[in-house]
Amino acid sequence: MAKPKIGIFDFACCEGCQLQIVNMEEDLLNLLALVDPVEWREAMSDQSDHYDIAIVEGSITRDEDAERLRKVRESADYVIALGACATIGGVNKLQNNFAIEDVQVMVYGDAANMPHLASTPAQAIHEVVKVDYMVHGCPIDAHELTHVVRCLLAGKQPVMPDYPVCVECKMKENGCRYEYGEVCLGPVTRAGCDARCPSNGFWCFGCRGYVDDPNLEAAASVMEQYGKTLDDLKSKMALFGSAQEHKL
Amino acid sequence: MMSATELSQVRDIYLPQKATVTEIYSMTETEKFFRFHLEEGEAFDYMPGQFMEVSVPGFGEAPISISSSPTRVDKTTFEMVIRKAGNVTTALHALVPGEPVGLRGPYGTHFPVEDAMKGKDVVFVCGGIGLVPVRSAIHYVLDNRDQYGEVTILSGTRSPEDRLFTEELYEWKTRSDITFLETVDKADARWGGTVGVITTLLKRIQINPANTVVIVCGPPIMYKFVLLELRKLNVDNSQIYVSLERHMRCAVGKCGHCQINGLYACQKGAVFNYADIVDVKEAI
Amino acid sequence: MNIKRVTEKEFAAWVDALTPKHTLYAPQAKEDRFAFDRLTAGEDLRLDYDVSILPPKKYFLPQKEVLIKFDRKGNFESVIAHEPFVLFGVHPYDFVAMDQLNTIFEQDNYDVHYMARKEAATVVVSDVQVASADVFAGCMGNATVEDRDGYDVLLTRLDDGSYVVETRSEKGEVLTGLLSSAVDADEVTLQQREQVWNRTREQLQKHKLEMTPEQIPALLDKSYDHPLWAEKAELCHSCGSCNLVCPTCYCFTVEDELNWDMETGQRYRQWDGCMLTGFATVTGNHNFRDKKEARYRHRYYRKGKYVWDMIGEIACVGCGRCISACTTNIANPVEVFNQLSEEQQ
Amino acid sequence: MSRTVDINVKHVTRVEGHGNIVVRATDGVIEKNEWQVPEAPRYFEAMVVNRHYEDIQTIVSRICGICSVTHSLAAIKAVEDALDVQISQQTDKLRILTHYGEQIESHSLHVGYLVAPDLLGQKSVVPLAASHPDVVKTVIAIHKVGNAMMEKLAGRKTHPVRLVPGGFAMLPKASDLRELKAMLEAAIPEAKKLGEVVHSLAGALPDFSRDTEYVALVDGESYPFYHGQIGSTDIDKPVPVHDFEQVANEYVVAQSTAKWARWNRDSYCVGALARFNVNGDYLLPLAQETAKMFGLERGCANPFMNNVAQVVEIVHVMERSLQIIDELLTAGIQYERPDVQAKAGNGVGAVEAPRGILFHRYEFDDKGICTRANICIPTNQNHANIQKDFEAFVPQFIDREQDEVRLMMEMLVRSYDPCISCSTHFLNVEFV
Ligand SMILES: Cc1cc2nc3c(=O)[nH]c(=O)nc-3n(C[C@H](O)[C@H](O)[C@H](O)COP(=O)(O)OP(=O)(O)OC[C@H]3O[C@@H](n4cnc5c(N)ncnc54)[C@H](O)[C@@H]3O)c2cc1C
Ligand code: SF4
Ligand code: SF4
Ligand code: SF4
Repeated sequence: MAKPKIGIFDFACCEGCQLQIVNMEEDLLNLLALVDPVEWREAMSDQSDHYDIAIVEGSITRDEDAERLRKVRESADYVIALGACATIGGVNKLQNNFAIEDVQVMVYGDAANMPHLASTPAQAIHEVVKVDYMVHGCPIDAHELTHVVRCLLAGKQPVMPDYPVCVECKMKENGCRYEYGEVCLGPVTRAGCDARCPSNGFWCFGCRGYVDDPNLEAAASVMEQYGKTLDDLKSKMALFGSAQEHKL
Repeated sequence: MMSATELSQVRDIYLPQKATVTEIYSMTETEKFFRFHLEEGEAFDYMPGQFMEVSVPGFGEAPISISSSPTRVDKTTFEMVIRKAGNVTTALHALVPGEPVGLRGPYGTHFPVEDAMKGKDVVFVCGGIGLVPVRSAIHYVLDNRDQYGEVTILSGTRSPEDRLFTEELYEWKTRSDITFLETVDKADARWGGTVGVITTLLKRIQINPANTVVIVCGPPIMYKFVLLELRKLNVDNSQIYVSLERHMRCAVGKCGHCQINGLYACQKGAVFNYADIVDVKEAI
Repeated sequence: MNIKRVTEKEFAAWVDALTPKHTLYAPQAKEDRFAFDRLTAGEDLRLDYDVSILPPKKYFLPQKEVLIKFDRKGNFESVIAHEPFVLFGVHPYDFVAMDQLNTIFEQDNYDVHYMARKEAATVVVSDVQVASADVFAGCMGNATVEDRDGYDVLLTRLDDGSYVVETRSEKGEVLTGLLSSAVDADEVTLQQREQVWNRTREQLQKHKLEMTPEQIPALLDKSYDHPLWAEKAELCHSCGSCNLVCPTCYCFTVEDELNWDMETGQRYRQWDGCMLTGFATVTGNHNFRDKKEARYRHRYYRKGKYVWDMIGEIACVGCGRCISACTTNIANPVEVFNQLSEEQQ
Repeated sequence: MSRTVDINVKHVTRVEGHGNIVVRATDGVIEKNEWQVPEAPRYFEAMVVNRHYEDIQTIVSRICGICSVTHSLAAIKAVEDALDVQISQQTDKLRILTHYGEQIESHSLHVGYLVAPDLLGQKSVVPLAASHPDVVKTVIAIHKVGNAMMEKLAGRKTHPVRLVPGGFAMLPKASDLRELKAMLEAAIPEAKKLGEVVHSLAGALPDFSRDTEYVALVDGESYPFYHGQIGSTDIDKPVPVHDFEQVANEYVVAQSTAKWARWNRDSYCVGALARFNVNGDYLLPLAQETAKMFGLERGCANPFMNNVAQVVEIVHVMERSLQIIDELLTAGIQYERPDVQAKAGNGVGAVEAPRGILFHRYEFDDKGICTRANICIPTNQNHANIQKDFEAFVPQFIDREQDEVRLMMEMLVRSYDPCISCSTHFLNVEFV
């Protein structure tokens, strides 16, 4: 691919994943040597109507956003979902635990019915359009994004790990959070983050989504042994788990 | 303790040698034929049934069987047939003549063309891409035809379009000093031959079990059925050789991926005497 | 070669003298656990560690290691590290494990990447001062290593805080040469050391193996179809923690990566684990060990039989790391072997 | 022939989140002149309901990637307030240091990546990197220090994980602090350089002033970001943070998914310029010097000077960070683990986000489960002020070229460093 045109788009999210691109500092210049950003609202004023690669951040929470996303999809050869909001719905899906009308009243009170506040349950990008590649994480790791971009440029399929975070956590030589009496989602969460949270003394809250075949029963069965309850586990899984805790 | 200079003399088992693609063409929709030529350095001594690690820099390495026979090409040339399956093989398919690859090897055991097969009747049973490594042994045997007894080649593919080396198949078919039988799982309008899985061919041949060596190579599911048929034909397990594929990352007995129970397939295989693995539970 | 008795103070001064001269990797506190890390100040040394989170094998077989540099024109070049370093304070069971890996990486196909590190290392073994919660090296015959070879210095702390420092090789002498002022160990000292060893062998049995280690291969020979594998594996996350913390595990994967220039890159190897779901998967998604119980069983066979068949050693040294690492509590080798043996009778 | 101006900037670029500018005028008569916020609404106050106290900061950090440390800290302070948790001095200092990291990161991002292109006549930092590589390198050097502080202290650049109720999930090592110290020392000259660049371009900032109320945290002895009560240029006696709802009177307007706020006047302003106007006397020497260089004095009512105040603040927090690091190194890092017990309670946390004062309030039941939340965000507090600025600013140059009008208005919006995705949720709605 000759210097591909890249567009970066954001939907409901904190824009922290885009920020990781800016945070690449000098490496950003390396990236710019390989790709040609033609649209990136947060950082530049230009716009375009074709993209070799569209990088999409955020969840879809309104019909008009779904429409905008479809347009992006139509104008792009590859779509990369960037970060947890885009790949699994992220924290946005917490709102799906409530009826949308209730959430609106909770937040906007009497104004909840104003038309411009209309919204739908949060969806990940792939629930609306076809996604070619996912860069997981909340926020993403810029190295992973650039790895994916470099692979795509080389014509190589980037390999996404399907083993749990524990693998990387062990390699980082951490004491396991369970030994501290905490509930960690590492054993069921897809690796690729270098176990960032456990390596900083914090349990894994599952921002990369689950491995293909998570053993949730195993996770549940050991709660008592650590002085925890099933509800403790469920409440951790609820944070990024796209309501998968309901499977337990 | 070895000094730095001493260590630098030691051969790095992971270091590929540069080679060039000298020929490449499509054989089927998913398989391409390759001829690689070693650029410099030593020639690799190899025997039929062995494999090499083929590198495309940036994409990785894959174990690939040598399909040519040392009786036909010099030891700096290797013919291979590669199925497009993932990153490395897709990158290989994208190469054009003159482009570089890396080669290291040869690795693994080989078909007993120089020992157990000598003087015996030989039956080759090949399923699909399993023909690729066996072709090396077939060439070897045909080039030393007088040293073996009856030679029978059985080949099965999914469909007529999946047939590899069609010209050679035609040549084998027309040779009078060997028996060649072929079948496809699913025929098309032009196919006039046998239809059915490979075991149907086994039922059609006569063998002298005491004096026959059987070589089996094909996809994982093929082995069970073929071996069952061979048992019916009273072929002793020690007369049967199978070539088994496993996930490999190093091909030098370290990485652990290819282990079949305790056996490293890259070292004790890929060609196994069936008697040695009949009790190895993960083998077949 | 020589055995010295070194006072606590002399010992500390010795370590202080070593740190600026050598690249030392030694056990240190990591939060409230212990890990081997570069030692820059003698006061950070913690020879009273119970167990390091990862075994010191990481210095011979790093978590991720570049093997080859390449460019896309087909030039390949080996990357081999051989900067000398001192592995200081290795526990006996970890030394036994290292020794095993040395054999495996040396024999058949000499792995120059591993061996270069091994050759560059000076290994200082330190007898265990504090037993970890799950250690059972005492049952495996690996609580002490006085009758083994292959390391350079052996440290044993006596009850009064002084150390017996035994130099076992020329490499070791380079380090212990700085201890010239210390006295040679007398008969009494050696007896005291003997007592420490006896005690250690007793203490490092937090789990009790109901057989001798040499009986394990035969036991496994008979246990392939035992229901235990499926029962235990039910709770397995396929998380590989038990593999990754194990001093005798050495499986790895190899990958290529391209640099920013898209022209050059490197081939690296990285730890892998046979407990991970895709470990034995080949093209076409055929997984030769697709059931959890098959992977679970494989690990125990690796530990108790396959390596034994290869080099005549049990590939479990009794460090107990896998026991603590497994969040669902199913990775205890002693429990598995005992249960298999009970149910054989 | 009548002359019309018809500006419809859908989604102002180079700001965080989605905001629109709509101006319509015929022959100099302004018919419409609006700052609109159409960002997709997010429902954080609902999302934290039913969640455990120890998960609150993890959730609300995701309100905003650019000020995730600030949101985490506000939430943690509120939780600790509700649960009566005492924290150590070490924790306090480390948190302030982390928070400074975010001020440096966010301010340099804003001034360097988002505003500098305007001042240097470029459309974004991408061509700027080619046209003014030195400027971009300076910005990167400063930006990196801010990120390094957050990464070393909070575990990550964005969405901290070490910041938890009761203290730190993991403590930095002394060597980490020494590394940061060296980085900061090297960065102060870079910060001065940035000040000089901005100063040389300050002439490009429009000369526009509109008197308004400025609101910031005050403690009467320093230039606070993390502690303090609510102060204002309009009143003398500060208001306790527990009463923040009396200050930030929020109301919904049709042009925005985010709400507006007012206190002693129709609108008020928060952010770097507000902090400077309220606390400017407490700046450390180097920062004082920097302010002087720009001629920035308390009482400045030019919103464009917010960019300058940000540069001054970068210098101030760098100076202060060095002092704190020395204090921590002298005392030595003590190993401690957070100790928090669940109980029922209601707590408030107030901290200064880079773009202004931020309030979080939570209520917990006796199991530590959140039952109610209220979050009041700086950009919300500024929206009304931006609209009032529009109303005063636009008539002054409505007869100019439309493109020029549009650029000036975009620059005005950008000068506030609005964080729009933050601002799309609130409680206690009141209709106008
Ligand atoms: C001894 C031996 C001889 C072989 N001979 C031939 C041959 O002559 N022609 C031919 O086309 N293929 C042959 N193969 C298979 C070939 O090696 C694989 O198809 C190839 O490695 C896939 O690599 P890839 O990078 O293209 O796919 P990848 O992208 O690596 O992988 C596709 C999938 O296959 C798995 N995989 C990885 N490595 C291997 C591996 N070594 N073997 C099987 N699966 C793997 C991956 O985990 C993944 O799930 C042989 C394999 C072995 C072990
Ligand atoms: S801390 Fe979490 S990720 Fe790490 S090993 Fe333990 S369970 Fe796995
Ligand atoms: S199997 Fe477990 S106890 Fe044995 S050596 Fe490995 S980690 Fe240690
Ligand atoms: S540590 Fe436990 S759960 Fe993880 S793979 Fe090993 S046995 Fe399974």
